[in-house]
Amino acid sequence: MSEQVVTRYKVSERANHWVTAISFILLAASGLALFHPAFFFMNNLLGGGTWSRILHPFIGVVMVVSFFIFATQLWSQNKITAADREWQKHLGDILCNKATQLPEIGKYNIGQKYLFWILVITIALLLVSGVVMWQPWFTPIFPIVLVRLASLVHAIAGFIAILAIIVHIYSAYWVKGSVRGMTRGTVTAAWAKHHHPGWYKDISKGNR
Amino acid sequence: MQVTRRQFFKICAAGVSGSSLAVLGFSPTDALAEVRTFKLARTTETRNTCPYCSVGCGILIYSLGDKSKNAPAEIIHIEGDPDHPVNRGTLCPKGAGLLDFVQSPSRLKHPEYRAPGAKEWKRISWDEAFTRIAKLMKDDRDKNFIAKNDKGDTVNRWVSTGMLAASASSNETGYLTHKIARSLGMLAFDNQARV
Amino acid sequence: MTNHWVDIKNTDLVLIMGGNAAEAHPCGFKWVTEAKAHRKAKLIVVDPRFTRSAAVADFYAPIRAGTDIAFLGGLINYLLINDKIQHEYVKNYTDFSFLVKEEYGFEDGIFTGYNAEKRSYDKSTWGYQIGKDGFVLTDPSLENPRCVYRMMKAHYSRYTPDMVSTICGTPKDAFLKICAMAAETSAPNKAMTIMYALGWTQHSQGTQMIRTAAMVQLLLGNIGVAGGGMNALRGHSNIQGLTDLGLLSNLLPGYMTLPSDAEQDYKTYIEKRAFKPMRPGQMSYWQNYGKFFVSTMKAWYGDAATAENNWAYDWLPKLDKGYDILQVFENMNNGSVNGYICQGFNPLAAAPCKVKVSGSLAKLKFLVTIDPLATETSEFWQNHGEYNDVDPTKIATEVFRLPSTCFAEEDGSLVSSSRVLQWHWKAAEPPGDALGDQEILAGIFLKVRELYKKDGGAFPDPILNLTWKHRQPYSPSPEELAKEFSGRALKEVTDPKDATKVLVKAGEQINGFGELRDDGSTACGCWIFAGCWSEKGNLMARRDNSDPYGIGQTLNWAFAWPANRRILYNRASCDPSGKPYDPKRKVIGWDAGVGKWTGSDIPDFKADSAPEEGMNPFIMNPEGVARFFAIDKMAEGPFPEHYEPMESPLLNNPLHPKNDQARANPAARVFKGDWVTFGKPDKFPYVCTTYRLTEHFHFWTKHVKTSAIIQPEQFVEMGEELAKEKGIKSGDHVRVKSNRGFIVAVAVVTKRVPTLNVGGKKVHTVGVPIHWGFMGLAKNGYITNSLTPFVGDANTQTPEFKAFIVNIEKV
Amino acid sequence: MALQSLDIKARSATTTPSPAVRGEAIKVAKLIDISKCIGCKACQVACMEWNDLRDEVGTNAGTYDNPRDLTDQSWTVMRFAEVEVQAGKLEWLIRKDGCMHCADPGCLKACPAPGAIVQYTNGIVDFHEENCIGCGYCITGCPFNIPRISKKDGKAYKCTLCSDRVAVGMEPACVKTCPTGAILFGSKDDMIHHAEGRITDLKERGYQNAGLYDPSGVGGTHVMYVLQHADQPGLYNNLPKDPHISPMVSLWKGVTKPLASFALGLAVFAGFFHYVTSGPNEVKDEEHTS
Repeated sequence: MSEQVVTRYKVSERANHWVTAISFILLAASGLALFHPAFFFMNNLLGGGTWSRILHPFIGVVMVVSFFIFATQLWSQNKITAADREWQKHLGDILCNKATQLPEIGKYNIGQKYLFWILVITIALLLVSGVVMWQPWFTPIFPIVLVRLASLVHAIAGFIAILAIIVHIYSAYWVKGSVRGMTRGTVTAAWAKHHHPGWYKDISKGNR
Repeated sequence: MQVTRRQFFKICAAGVSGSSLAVLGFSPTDALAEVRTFKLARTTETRNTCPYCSVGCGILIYSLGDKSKNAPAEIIHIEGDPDHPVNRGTLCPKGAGLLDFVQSPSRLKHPEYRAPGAKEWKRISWDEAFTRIAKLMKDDRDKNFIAKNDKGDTVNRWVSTGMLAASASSNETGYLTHKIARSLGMLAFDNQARV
Repeated sequence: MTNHWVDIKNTDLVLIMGGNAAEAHPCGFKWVTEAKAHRKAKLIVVDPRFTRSAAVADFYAPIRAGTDIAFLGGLINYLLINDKIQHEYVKNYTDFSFLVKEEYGFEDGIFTGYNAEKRSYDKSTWGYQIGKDGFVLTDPSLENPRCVYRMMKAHYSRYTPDMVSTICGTPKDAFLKICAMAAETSAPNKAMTIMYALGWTQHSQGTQMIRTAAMVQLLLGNIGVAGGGMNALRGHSNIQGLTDLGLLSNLLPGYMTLPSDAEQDYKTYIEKRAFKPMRPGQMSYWQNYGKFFVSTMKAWYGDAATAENNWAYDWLPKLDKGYDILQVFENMNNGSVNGYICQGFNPLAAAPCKVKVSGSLAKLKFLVTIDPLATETSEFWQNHGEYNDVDPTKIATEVFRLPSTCFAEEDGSLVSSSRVLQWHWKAAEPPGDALGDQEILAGIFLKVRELYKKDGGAFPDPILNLTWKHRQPYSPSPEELAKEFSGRALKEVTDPKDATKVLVKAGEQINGFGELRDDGSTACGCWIFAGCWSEKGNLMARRDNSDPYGIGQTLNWAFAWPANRRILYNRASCDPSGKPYDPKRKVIGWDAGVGKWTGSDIPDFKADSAPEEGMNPFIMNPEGVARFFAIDKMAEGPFPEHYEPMESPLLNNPLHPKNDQARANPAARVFKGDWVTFGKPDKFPYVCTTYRLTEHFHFWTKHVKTSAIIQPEQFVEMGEELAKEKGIKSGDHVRVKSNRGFIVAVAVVTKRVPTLNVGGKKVHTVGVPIHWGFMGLAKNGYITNSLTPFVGDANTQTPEFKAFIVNIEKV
Repeated sequence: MALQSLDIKARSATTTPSPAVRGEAIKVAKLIDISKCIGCKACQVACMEWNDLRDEVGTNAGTYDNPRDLTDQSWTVMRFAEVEVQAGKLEWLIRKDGCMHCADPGCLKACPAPGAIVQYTNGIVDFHEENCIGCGYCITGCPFNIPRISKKDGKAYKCTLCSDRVAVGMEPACVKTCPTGAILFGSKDDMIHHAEGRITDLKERGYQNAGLYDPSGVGGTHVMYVLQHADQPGLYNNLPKDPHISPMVSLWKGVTKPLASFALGLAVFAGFFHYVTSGPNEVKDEEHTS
């Protein structure tokens, strides 16, 4: 019996996601390497400390570009609705795999939307603060106080982003059947009906 | 691709142990620090005096090599002579930069000649230079030497060629210069005492 | 320097005036900071600019450039009026009590005997009254109105604090404060040192500025004592040595002088210089002139100098006038000079009025430069754009540029400002084909000699007979030359008191000038250096820096002339009975037990002359004492008088407002064509002064990367008030113009160049450092001497670089 | 030169203690007596000469300050200030600027590259460019704005206090050359003692507020100043009155670092435990079939 599948992400969306994701991993690794000596070994991913320092900002630019293209594609679907808030009240049950009576949510649940907005904000902050910290090109232009502030902001924003991404990755892993949405672009209809009934309804209508 | 529960455990365990080792400082790029190698260790030290002003500071010149036949000395560093009673090892900004005087790109390396009306220098040999200068000097001296003045007094002077002597040259050079200048009858003879 | 660098640590008060020791001689200036640290000494700086010396001074006072005689004359007046003088010292060791000729006089700025047309004096009235015994008449009671003390007091009574302030622009209270500080050192156990340099020499009345300061020091009893003295901070590393060796137009080695045209007779030449004592019992050391002269001629001409030919006296060129650098460029400009040899000298940059120098060089037939570096002079014919805008095709001079070694590539000795001859050793070979100076000189001279030997020519005798006993004739060694000027016995030299006692054997190096003879038995190239290389070896290379008395004499470090003395006139550090004025800083003292003068230094005195014999400390003077009244030794008068610089912002001399003759130095030489090159204050209202910066040395260090980095670009300094008037901000480019040329440079607007109130008139100063040119690593710039006037000091012809007038504008 | 691990007190981006924390060694210090400084820049040249540095030949900007600022090639510069503390009494205060060798070095604290910055037991804070990655964090960490990144190799440079000379028992090049003795070098105790004598002398000469600059905010420094006006360090071209590592840097490189690392670890662990305890969130089979 062939499984009934629905398309969740177009090729362009998937490509953007993975460019962003791969960039993010490299950035997180090299960023963490500079954040705490415990992670310094992760520099080797980019060829050592100096190469990490050189490449990190360029990869950052790649990620920012791909992320914001991706983000504009998803923008309208990430507005938080009343149903989302209702859904949020059941978060405890959801986490315990016990939820039953849930409101109909659309393509994204509120957790995903939070992730979206967190990343929009943190990546914007990382961009701005990152430019200020970018040695040896831009830093000399800025007063040191600003560079210090930027370093702090960059660290905090990076921390929040990484934390969010850890939750994101785990959620993808935890919610079985999600990963294929971003790899193959399709999810099972059952998955869609179960996790995003509102969305499923919409696309079902459209299909017909 | 599905990761089994068992595989997931393994990945997490590796990650945890890796990061905890790192937290303990076990970082793969750990390198010990060392200071820069002391650059004078086996250089040759020569005592000299600063050629600039008349404080006459003692200096130590450090050159590469041990002056053995096959290793021409190259001066790599100059600093003050701590034994010298006046400067006691100190040097002013000029003295401290003496190395760059010795090694200046403006140092002249070959005798050069500029012909009348020429726009460029021409490299010549020492012998050519000495021969031509001696000829010019003798011609002028023979022509303009004043043995007696209008009154008939013996004056033996040559004032149509002059010389300015170097006040940074050694006494030995100065003495020799004076001897030669006066033997030629020169009076138009001065040094930097005034400027 | 009468004293020496390290001795400055023994002082109680330092006056830096006419110099900027911290910038020009930082390592010597260290001893000022030592005196401050260990003796609680105070430092006073008087300068038109708040210099880096002033930055560490206890007290700074501004002064208008070129008015130092007024300031110091005012100080003399203060000391005399307030009786702040070292009485015993001036009474015994100076000409205080000497009587001046009745005919001598001074009226409205002019001394007796002036010839306005020749701009010179007949000095016959400038002298002491001589008694029937041939000695000077004195009045120890100091009552006689013709005694030097009273004459001097009257002369300087015009220099009141108000007058000083009117002329110098120095605030009156600042002037009086400095007077009071200096006056404290009239106490016998207090000393002040004066440190000066080109800020005094480079004026049309520079020598008299120095004299005035020396008079202050004599009044205070500060000459000859530890921590005192008149300390000329010489410029180049061996300018002292070259002066000692007599490399000036009119000198022979050891401050002997060349004969003039009139001195045809050898005997009168010697007698005129071998001064007889002018007071009873005095040494008058120049009595030995003949010994020094004959020994020099023996060193130069060896066997060819004989008693019969007056030791080759006629071979010496005789002077019809002085041929200082200004005179020579004047002659060159007139077309009477054909050849010029510049050995380590860059006159295009260093001599005044660049336009005249450049034009003069272009009239030469040949120019030879010998230098380790590519100088501006060697390329005077080359077009370097705005900085040297000439057309090479129109310049017919043949130019030779010969590369020489630098200090690091040669052995030899230099004389520091402390008069210490120090040996240095070669560390490396020179670059390329460069040769040592001695090899270059030998190369040229031996070629000339060869031509004379072969072809004959004008008076070849001195050339052919010049001693040249070098083992390598084309490379005379420094050791051989040093031994030659130190001197050796040609025959056995015996003690004059005991002919059986041999002092030096024939062929041996002599021990000192006391062993020189005028019978041809000794040869010595420079008598004041005698003994620097004796049979004990090369004393200039000694390196024992021990200082057993703790006052910094280090007698076993190298060799000081004369006779290894470190403090000149040191007999004056003791009272007439031979006891040191300050036992804590004993230089020498009379030791009756051994019948000798002993102490931390070599006595500058007859070592066994007991105080009772009455010999006085200034043994080089025939009077035995120091002179306040200069008799006939100075060109413009026996007492220094303030005259305005040749170019000044004032139209007359405030001391003699009605006498135009006494506006500027009446005896300063001005060449005919140069009067028109002087500017007037209506067009050039600002005082300009040129100077050196600590980051650079003359025109060398623009070739040195480190110096180019720390002071890269030409600039001029001006006060905030002037800058505001002219709309100039720091960093702007400005044009500075004099009547002779202009320069363009960056403006440094600073509080450090104060605007002065000179007799109710605001006077602004513009300061211009000299170090830039069109060759080297630093940013190219204009030759500062494009601005300076072609006039010099009346005695030495040192150009007036320190005070002239300019205008400025923003470009 | 031998490895210096026994002489190292602290090392950047290293979480374990260095060997030298076990005991005390003699601390060295450079004392710069501004009241004796004539601003001759001999120290700048000696530094350039010894350390083989040659900056660009610059321009004059209307001051005596050249080079105009610290660079990777200029590890020390003179900063000139004309001030009138007392009306009518001009003072030309000239401060030799360069690394202060803080006892609590902000650069070292901020540096993420292990061993790129070390502090020796004698107090010298040294950069080791072979470990430097060129991130510039040392600049943000430094309360005195000293380190500079080279445009050529992208690494950070500053005064080493001539660690190579001190290691063989010599004084730093700038100290040796200083013509007026305005720069001294010795044990920190001796330098403080010497400074006390200088301050007494300055007070006698009318500088009532003379004092030593050894700011406690950075744990004291191994380069200290004698100031004529210790009450107003700002007169000396903005020498900070009470320097300390910026709170932003302390926050970022202080407690944040381990806490945030811990939080990230915790997040991973939380996921792991959640998975273990709650199991995956799967769509039930019946939903597939329905």
